[in-house]
Amino acid sequence: MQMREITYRQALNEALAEELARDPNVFLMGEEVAEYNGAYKVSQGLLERFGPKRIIDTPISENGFAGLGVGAAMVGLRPIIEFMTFSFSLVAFDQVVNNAPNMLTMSGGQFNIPITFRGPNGPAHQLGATHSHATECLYASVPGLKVCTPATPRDAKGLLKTAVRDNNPVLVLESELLYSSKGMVEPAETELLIPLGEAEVKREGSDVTIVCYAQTVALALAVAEKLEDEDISAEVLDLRSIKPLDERAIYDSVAKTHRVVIVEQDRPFCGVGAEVCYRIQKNIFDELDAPIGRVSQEDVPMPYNERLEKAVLPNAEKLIAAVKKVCYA
Amino acid sequence: MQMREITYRQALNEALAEELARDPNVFLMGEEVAEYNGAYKVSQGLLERFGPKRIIDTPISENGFAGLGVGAAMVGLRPIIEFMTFSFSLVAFDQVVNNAPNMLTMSGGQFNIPITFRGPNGPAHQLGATHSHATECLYASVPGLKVCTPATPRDAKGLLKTAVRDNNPVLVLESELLYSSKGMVEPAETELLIPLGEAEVKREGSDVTIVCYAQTVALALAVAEKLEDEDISAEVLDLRSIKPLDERAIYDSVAKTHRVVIVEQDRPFCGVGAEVCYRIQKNIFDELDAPIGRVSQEDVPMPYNERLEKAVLPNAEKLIAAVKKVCYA
Amino acid sequence: MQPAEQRDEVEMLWLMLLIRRFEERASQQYQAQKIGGFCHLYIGQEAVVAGAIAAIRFDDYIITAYRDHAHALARGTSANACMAELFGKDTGCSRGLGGSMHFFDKEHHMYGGHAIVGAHVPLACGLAFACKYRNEDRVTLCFFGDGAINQGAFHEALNLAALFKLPVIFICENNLFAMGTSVERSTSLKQIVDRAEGYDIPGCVVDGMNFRHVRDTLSEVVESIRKDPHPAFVEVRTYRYRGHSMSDPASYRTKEQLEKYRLDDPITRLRAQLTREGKLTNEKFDELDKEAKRIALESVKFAEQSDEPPLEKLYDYTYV
Amino acid sequence: MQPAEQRDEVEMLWLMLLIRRFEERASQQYQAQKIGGFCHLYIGQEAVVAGAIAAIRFDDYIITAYRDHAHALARGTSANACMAELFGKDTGCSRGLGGSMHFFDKEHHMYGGHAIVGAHVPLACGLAFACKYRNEDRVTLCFFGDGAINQGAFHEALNLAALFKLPVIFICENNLFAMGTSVERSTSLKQIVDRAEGYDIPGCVVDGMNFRHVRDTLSEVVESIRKDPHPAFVEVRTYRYRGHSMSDPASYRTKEQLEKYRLDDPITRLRAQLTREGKLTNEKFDELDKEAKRIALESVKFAEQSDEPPLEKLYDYTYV
Ligand SMILES: Cc1ncc(C[n+]2csc(CCOP(=O)(O)OP(=O)(O)O)c2C)c(N)n1
Ligand SMILES: Cc1ncc(C[n+]2csc(CCOP(=O)(O)OP(=O)(O)O)c2C)c(N)n1
Ligand SMILES: [Mg+2]
Ligand SMILES: [Mg+2]
Repeated sequence: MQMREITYRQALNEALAEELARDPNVFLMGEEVAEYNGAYKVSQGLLERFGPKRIIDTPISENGFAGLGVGAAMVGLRPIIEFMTFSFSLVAFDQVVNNAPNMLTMSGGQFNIPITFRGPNGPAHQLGATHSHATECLYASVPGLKVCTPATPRDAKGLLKTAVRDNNPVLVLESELLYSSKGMVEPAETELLIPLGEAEVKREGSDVTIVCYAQTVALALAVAEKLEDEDISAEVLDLRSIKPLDERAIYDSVAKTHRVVIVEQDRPFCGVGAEVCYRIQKNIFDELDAPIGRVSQEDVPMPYNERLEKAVLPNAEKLIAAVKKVCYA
Repeated sequence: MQMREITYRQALNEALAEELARDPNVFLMGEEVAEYNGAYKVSQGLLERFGPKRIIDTPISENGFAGLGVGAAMVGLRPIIEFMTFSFSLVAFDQVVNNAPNMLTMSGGQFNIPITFRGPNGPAHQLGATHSHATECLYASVPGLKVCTPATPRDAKGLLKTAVRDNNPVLVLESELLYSSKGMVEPAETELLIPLGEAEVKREGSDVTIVCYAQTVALALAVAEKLEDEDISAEVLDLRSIKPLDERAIYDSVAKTHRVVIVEQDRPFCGVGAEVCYRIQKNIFDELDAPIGRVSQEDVPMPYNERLEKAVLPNAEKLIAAVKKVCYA
Repeated sequence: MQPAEQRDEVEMLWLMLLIRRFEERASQQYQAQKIGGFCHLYIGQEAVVAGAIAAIRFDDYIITAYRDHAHALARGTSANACMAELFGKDTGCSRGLGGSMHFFDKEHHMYGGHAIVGAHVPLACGLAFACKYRNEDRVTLCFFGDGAINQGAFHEALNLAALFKLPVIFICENNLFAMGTSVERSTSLKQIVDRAEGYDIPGCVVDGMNFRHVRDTLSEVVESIRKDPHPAFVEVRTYRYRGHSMSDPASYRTKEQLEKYRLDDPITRLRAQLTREGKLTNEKFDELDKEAKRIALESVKFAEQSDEPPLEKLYDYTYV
Repeated sequence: MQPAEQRDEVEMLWLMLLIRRFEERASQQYQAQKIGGFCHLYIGQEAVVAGAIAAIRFDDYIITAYRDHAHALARGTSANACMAELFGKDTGCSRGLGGSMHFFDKEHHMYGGHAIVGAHVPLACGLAFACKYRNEDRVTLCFFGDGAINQGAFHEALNLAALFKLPVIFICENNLFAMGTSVERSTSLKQIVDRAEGYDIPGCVVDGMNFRHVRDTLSEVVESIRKDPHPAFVEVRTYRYRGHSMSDPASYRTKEQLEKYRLDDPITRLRAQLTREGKLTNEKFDELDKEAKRIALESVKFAEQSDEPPLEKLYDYTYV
């Protein structure tokens, strides 16, 4: 099987095209997804190929079209709802956290909701406080939703395709900063499905586990390289899915390294890192040789100024310091 | 100073009345707060006393009137916005998490937002999945907000009064199930202000710390009594505020007991318990003689059936089991 | 499928009786604490759902808010399944997991039972969207209260429906109050139906105490939509005799107002019409009422005797 | 305070020039990567904000969306503070923390600069509510785009404003597009202004390429509101010459359409009017334009030379 190098954007585009071609119940809806080919060009060419019945532009009514998607899913369509960014999903919050995930329970099992919500999530570059929300912890906290956060083109394609086929509501949290990044992916004809709830060791190591996802994967890999120089062998574990969470993979790695740092793109308070930490200490306390470290955003609204924005975000310096702290603890 | 026994509802009512009387910039707005005297009668008598200019009924437009409150706060009014329940705040989520807390940063310090959002939060009794949201972890995760969760009439009065005087957005998460509960409170004329960010030891103990808040405080106290019979001395620490979090009080207690169980009314995933756990293990790892335990809701949408609802919620049995687990670890 | 004109009026009268008797029993059982949570009764508004149902086909879709017992019964959900749901039993229409506010019945095309005000209006657009997507000529009826029209979700949904020409009828059950808030205090309009103009959606007003008026108007609207899909808005003027929910004494309205509407009772009115026209005798009416009462009473027994949803299934309804 | 009629038209022409020259510089600096994030230019729409400002008092309130540079300049925020904000500098109108989409200037009653579409419309109600609460006769001007009228927040705000009779003017800057979506594809109405009817809010349409038309119409509306507080809705027909943001090639519209509007340029038009009436010479115009260019250029120097917000202050803006 000949792998090819494609962008994260292209990988998503392929996933959409393949699922649209496979199943006539799948449609894509959102702001600027059709005629404009997507604000970030993820849906490039889809209108031309699948027509306006299945690639649908909407007004700026996130709550309305998210809800429309949930309703359509009640009767068996498989909507893919694009949020131009997940910062804008906050105006549709009720539809995403109430109608999508509760319907199955409230109807006593009659209505499952096979919907995919997707779009870029998390801080991009100098977009300011309203446009930089990392929503993974908000959504992962809600029972009934699934949340995944692909970091590479291959994961982007494989997770999005799986999400569309899942019979539950799934959020695919992409990343604007990754859209143009490249990576090796199986040929277009191959059915690339990556299960939700499977983390991946992106780099093996023996001294410390760095748990990461989405934007922080590349950071973790770069830091792991640097740490080699100081004779610290870091294992980089990419969660890929936040919910379901691959506890097994986490415990296996920690049982090997006995030290953990979580590096996340969201806010610290009640974030993904906190949850991962709880589970590790709860279930393999005795494996831990040091307290678990965490590198998150600073707990402040995102400033526009570039230097301050950098200071808010996780970075190599902070991650290295955190790793060293757990290693020399 | 002669303490009196009053209900949690009455305590909130007094707090509102006192702050309305003290400062003409304070007003109360929400659904049914005026002519109906509040869906849960918290605002009983306020319309009569303060008139329709300051006690204001609204249509069912949470996003609209929450935003109206934020705008009024930009120019120095001090709105108290009642959500009939915080489950309904989810349709106003964007106003609460974007406009209220980001304004100060985005304006470079020009606009602080002295607003209070209040109302019952968390599961009540058989209200089903849409009406049982515990929102504390969602809101505490957002920088710029403050979140408190009074468990007793005294805390309800003292925290609400403090919230109204705070120059930042504060959420006072009350509890429907506590409205009719009673407790001792200072006389009405006394200025009862309880600072945000101060936990309270509601019961002293030496073997284990039970961290709790809101609805779980009474549960923790009851369990602590029962545990006496088994010679386990439990300290009950009521967080009172989720954000700011009183880390000092937590560490002091844990340094004494070396064992912790967190019992929370919200969902487990990225919940308050996860955050508290992260901080304890991070900062006083060596004090811990056992992994930290956590009792939360089960991670499922809330079912209507009473027996299933009980099975989802934290209860004495689960808490006792968790305490025993950390004690005999 | 029966065309609308031919839905038997006596049958529809019987449906209205069933709804009323069922809810009277529900009220009683709520007071006896056999039913938990919130419980909102429809008594007084029966002609709205009965008239609407008489105007559509069985395979059309309906969706409503939390005041939903009547909608399920009208759709054909059994009184047993409805009462069992209120009791939180496994035999309930939502297996005891939904409760009064969250009735669902897929088989009978009843898509809920939704308790966040206004939040189901976009769902209705989704149902209608699916029909159009599949080239089906079904219509979707979306019921909501006068209070719901001030929610953002309502607004976004109406605009989407108009823009996408969705076959959905927005039926505002204007019972003059949203809890204790009268329409004048919640909406800036003289007439609710005028709001439809803001979306170029055709609208009309119907007397909700008159079964025939509801049915006939809706039949026309349905016919027009089946020919050429588009949304429509119907403001139905009606009244609830009881408080907003079981815990509401409804002291915000006058005895006179209530009496006025009681005199205009939809059941009495249809009965009188049918009797006058020789289609119904007093004996037949009494028989119908007795039957409705019997079914309502039996539903209580059924509910009492049903099993609760098993504890082991607690985790079975979060994901499929 | 100067009554509206007397705001000097030459001064207002100069303001429009300043806005245009400032944004041309901003565009250039953005391309030179001195400015980060998103950046939305107002070029072509200058007569809207200039006309509106000419109709109000200094102590009235204004609030707008993310296409906000012009609104700050019109309010009196210095070009230096505006450019410094784009550069993310501590001397910026939001101390470099807000950026292009989040301009604020309390001193000049400019209440932002808001980047979530529609979400500032309820804030405008809050500003107006406060004025009424304090018995002040200020009006609040709330600017937003044609895309914003399909948001739930917009709807809830308009109903609240009408119900509470708030002194707020909703100014829809209809530039025919929301990003790449034309108004016909986003709104089910023939005319945007008709949506105001759905709230019983008086509305009117204004030619946004004509400074005098904007000013005169708004002056009347403002006068009526000062006498007796109420909301009003003004649809202003205008056009943006540039793409939605700096990264948008705007290929969704025709060259012809753009040319048509360019020929109707608001600056050229006001200039011609004033020249015809003998109130402006070509020399004076050139002088004004030179001055506008100088100020714009200087603002770049100022921004370049300003300090960044200090790192130590990172935590100072989360809570007071
Ligand atoms: C978003 C939201 N806000 C508030 C509530 C609480 N609530 C439930 S019903 C209701 C009144 C609704 O009135 P209306 O729409 O007229 O329907 P009716 O009860 O008259 O049938 C309110 C305020 C809710 N369920 N959802
Ligand atoms: C809730 C929300 N959804 C989407 C966006 C992304 N977005 C920013 S501007 C814009 C178009 C707005 O168009 P319009 O209101 O007409 O204003 P204009 O840009 O023409 O001035 C969109 C979709 C956003 N900022 N907020
Ligand atoms: Mg009503
Ligand atoms: Mg526009």
